[in-house]
Amino acid sequence: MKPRKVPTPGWNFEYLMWLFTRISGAAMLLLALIGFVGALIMGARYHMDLGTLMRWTFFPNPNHVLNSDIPDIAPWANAYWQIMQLLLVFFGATHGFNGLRLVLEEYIHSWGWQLALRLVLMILWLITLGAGFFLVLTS
Amino acid sequence: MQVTLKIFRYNPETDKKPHYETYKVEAEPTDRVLDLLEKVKGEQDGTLTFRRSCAHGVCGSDAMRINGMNRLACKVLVKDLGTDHITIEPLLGLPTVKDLVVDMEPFFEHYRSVKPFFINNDPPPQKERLQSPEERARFDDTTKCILCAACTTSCPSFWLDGQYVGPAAIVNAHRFIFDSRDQGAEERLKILADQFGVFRCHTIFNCTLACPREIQITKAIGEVRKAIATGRLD
Amino acid sequence: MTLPRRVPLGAALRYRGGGPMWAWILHRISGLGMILFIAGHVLAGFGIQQLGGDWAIWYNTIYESLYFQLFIYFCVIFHAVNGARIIILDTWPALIKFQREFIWLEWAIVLPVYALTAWIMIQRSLGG
Amino acid sequence: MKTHQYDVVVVGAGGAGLMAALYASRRARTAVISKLYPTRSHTGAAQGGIGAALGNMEEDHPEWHTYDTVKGSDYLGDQDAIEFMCYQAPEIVYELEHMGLPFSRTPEGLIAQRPFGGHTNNVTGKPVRRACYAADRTGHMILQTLYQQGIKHGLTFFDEFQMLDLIMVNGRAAGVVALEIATGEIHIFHAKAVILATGGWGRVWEITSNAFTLSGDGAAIVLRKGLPLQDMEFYQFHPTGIYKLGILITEGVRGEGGVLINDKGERFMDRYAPTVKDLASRDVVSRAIYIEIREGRGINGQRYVYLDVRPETVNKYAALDGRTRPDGSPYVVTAEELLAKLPDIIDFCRTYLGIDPVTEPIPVQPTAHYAMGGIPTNIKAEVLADEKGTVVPGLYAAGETACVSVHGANRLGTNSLLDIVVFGKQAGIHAAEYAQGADFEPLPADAADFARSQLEAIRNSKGNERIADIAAEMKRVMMDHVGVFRTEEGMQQALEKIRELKARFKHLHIDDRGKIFNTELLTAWELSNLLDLAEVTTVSALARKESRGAHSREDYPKRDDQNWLKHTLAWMRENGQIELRYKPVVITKYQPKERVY
Ligand SMILES: Cc1cc2nc3c(=O)[nH]c(=O)nc-3n(C[C@H](O)[C@H](O)[C@H](O)COP(=O)(O)OP(=O)(O)OC[C@H]3O[C@@H](n4cnc5c(N)ncnc54)[C@H](O)[C@@H]3O)c2cc1C
Ligand code: HEM
Ligand code: SF4
Ligand code: F3S
Ligand code: FES
Repeated sequence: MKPRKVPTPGWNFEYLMWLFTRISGAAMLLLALIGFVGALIMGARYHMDLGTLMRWTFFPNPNHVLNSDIPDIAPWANAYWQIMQLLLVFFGATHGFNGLRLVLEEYIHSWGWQLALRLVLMILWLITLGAGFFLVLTS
Repeated sequence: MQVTLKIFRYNPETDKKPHYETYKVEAEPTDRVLDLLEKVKGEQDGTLTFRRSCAHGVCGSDAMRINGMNRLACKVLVKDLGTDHITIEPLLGLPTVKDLVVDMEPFFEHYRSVKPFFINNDPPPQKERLQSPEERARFDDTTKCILCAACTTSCPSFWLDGQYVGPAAIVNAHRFIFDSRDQGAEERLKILADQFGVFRCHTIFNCTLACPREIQITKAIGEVRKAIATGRLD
Repeated sequence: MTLPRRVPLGAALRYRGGGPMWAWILHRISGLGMILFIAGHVLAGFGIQQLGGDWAIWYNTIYESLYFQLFIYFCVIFHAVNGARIIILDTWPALIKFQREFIWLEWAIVLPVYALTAWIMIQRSLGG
Repeated sequence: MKTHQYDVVVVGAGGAGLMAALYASRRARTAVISKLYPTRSHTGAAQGGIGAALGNMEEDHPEWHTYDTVKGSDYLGDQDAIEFMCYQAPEIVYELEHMGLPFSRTPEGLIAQRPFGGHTNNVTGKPVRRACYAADRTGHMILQTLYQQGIKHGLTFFDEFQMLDLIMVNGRAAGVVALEIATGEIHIFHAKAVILATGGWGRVWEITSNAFTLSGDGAAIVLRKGLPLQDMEFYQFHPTGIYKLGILITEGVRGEGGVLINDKGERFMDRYAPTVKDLASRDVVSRAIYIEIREGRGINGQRYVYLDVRPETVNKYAALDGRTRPDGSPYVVTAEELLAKLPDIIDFCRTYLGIDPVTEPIPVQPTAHYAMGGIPTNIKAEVLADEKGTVVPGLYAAGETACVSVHGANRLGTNSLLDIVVFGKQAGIHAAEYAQGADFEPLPADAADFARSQLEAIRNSKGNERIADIAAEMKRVMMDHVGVFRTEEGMQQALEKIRELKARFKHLHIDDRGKIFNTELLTAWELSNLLDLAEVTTVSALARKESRGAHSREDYPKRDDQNWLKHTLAWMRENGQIELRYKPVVITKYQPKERVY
């Protein structure tokens, strides 16, 4: 008997976005965990309130935790945390906008509108990414 | 005991809008809900319209919403519901034709779209194609489907967008994709990887809870998705 | 002549699905909540920093309010835990036979964590 | 009114109809009309298996299958037809397998087989494993597989179209009149050949394994067209239906070792069929249960006995019988094994009885199950017009509605699924062949008038007779007097009752006078079919003064080959009178002898 054929995982948009959603979800969990632990190690328990802790967890940027009473935040602004932030921004924005697309497409059934929607979301996504990256890199 | 039935009614020839009607019937705790419907139709109101055939859960005619959940009327006993107030409504997400009867065409269209038939273009042997009991067991669960539509019409994803092929179609594709004798897995997986295929499933489980054949539908969908993602059947 | 197939929201919500159906609804709400919050937040941050727009400050005051914060924390915690559940089930379909247990486990994680968070937040906000 | 034209029109989409359509469509434009979505046909309810002497488990031969079927039929089956079917069996089972049917498998990967009542090793007389099965869902798998093939080959389906009448022109079939249930519109299907595969009519009786929709439409329509029905007195009662509900518990349960137990805890089949015991043929077992009940040995004096398939009971009696596995080891079952082989049965018991068959016995009683009689046909599935074998050109019948006759006075389990695929295939092949050489008969202008007038009469009927009441009275009287045991007096009573009900039928109370999905109207129309069939059954049974197979008369307890080794043909004349004539049984190899199990 011939071996049964299965398509090799292809460049199918729906499949890739589905996969990306899972991977980015898992990645964000991991990044958040690292950020959270990182913040604690750095003394967040004594110097930050919960909101600030969370801000650090999800966006480990010294500017972002300005209103904490950490004495000296300058050393935190290193490349390591910047990469963490970039990844988080990228995953979060992409995962989120794709999620938004999925949700809206379930309500919009005409092709034309779906296309328009994708364009609008794409633009918003790029702007958000741009703004996010800008914030990370300039602070 | 006396049971109160609240039934969704809609007659396209006379009604602009659907309404509910209430009937009281005498029932045994072991009566099927289908028996009560027959009783109402036979004794009180001959216009009440619903589908039924086998009366024991093997033909898939009488899927409907019973107390808010998709069930086969012939497979729910009064005592299983734990109340003497029973609300009966048609399936969601398919057009209602009359009372509890819905138009099944969109459902079967999706079913047909996944090539739900055996594909093997090799010349068959003299006798049977061999298959081990383990290979046979691999897809046993999904061979049980009776196309009652309880699953697809319980799926919020399908409610939102009727273009989603729905769990029943995926179940029937699964039945062949995992059959060791079949060679059509590639075609089917391509169809199911499409925008309205398996990735529309959000693991909501309503389908699995509704299936009167107790098919592990969400699991089957997961296995199909995994086959698409990994390019392997195991 | 037939009734349309569209499912009204009321009917959809009255459907007696199981725990996973509610989890999905919350997942959707929380996902949307977060993306709107974060996109807004990033844009507002950018706005304050670069443009100094009033709208950005106005937006900031809304989401810094306690109620909004409480909502967003719920979104984050629930979405993360539920997302993890979905990823696990999608990766290992064989585990689906424990789906009920997964739902229990999920709430067993979400509720205490959220309760603690909310408690701390309310304490802090009362304390000033 | 819409008119369609097809070379071949198949009515019914159960196993027989679908098989016929698959074959007809290879050579002719074919349409299938069915009042149910095809997958809801009652073929899907069949559980136990399809008989074929594959010999996958142990020695077996089509010849043995032939002999068992002849014997099972109480020598009323036509032996040429039986031989044809049993020799076709292995080939057609392989054909189904090649279509993808998921049979259960042996460890070697072959199609698995189990024992069934009446199927024996002709040398030893012991049960032989001949029923090819897919768990206890064999019919479901056959129906699904054939429907899937129908989709694959692009068959044209008219789903939820109910045939109301057959169009006959110059003594030939010219099409059918059907109602589109969803709209209430009448359609005419103009055809060169018509295949009827509309299934049985178990709904004549109160306790039945049959679906609500099995109302014998095809047979009743043929009867009204002035054509005869054959052997209507032979109606099979399956011994094990769930008490009161009639839901079938497959013979496969006894095949796996289940035994029948009376109130005293006796395995009473020992007394009635000392060799094969619980696996004797159905008429024998049904009568045994009836006698036990009548003699007060029903459970707690009620009208049922126990079917016991608890592993401990199975193993105890298997040891007493000396039953062994194919490898010679003693036959021992476990609860898990039963769960795997009989999942649906166990589910039925849990759902409807709230009991678990592996820990509790199942209350059962005989249930009306299968029509051995029906529209007379020959081996090519051509419908016959009289006792001389005159063929009705262009008209074919197959499946339970037809009578070839391979089942004679009593059908063996697993032979019906075989019958529907074998003769469904024949019908398809021959109808297509006929259609290729024939022209369309011109349609008469009034083709749909009779059907329409029948419906209008019901729709406009003014009275206070409830459909459900008439149906209930018919079922009760048929169950009591034209059931497992029959007497002259009882059947006379039944006949009078049915005639009274037919008169009352003219004064129906109808609530729904609409067009769209008017199931009340159709239920009433189906009831008129059931009443006609009940009457023909009773008249045929009254005339036959002997006991043979399923027809068991207390006033004539012996089989009488001298006078009654012949088929009954019954006509319904214009004035409503029923006329009976007879035709000989085809006997080739096996001379009738006494039937003991
Ligand atoms: C519970 C049960 C278990 C059984 N188990 C076994 C078994 O194990 N082995 C075995 O060999 N046999 C078994 N049998 C018997 C066997 O299943 C049936 O005899 C056989 O399936 C009949 O098939 P069919 O194609 O003739 O009719 P069906 O499958 O009954 O189909 C009838 C078709 O005709 C259509 N129809 C009817 N009237 C009309 C109309 N007026 N207009 C249009 N369409 C119409 C219906 O829609 C349906 O599609 C069992 C039967 C029952 C009830
Ligand atoms: C913390 C880690 C996160 C995990 C583990 C996670 C996981 C997931 C998963 C698995 C899905 C797919 C659900 C489905 O297919 O039904 C999903 C959807 C979604 N996520 Fe996340 N996510 C996370 C963070 C986020 C963040 C930060 C946002 C917002 C920016 C977000 C927004 C969304 C949206 C909008 C959806 C679509 C919802 C839907 O389709 O119903 N997620 N998430
Ligand atoms: S999978 Fe279950 S619920 Fe869905 S159609 Fe099949 S039997 Fe019905
Ligand atoms: S309900 Fe729907 S979303 Fe998936 S798990 Fe079932 S198909
Ligand atoms: S009537 Fe057949 S499934 Fe309920």
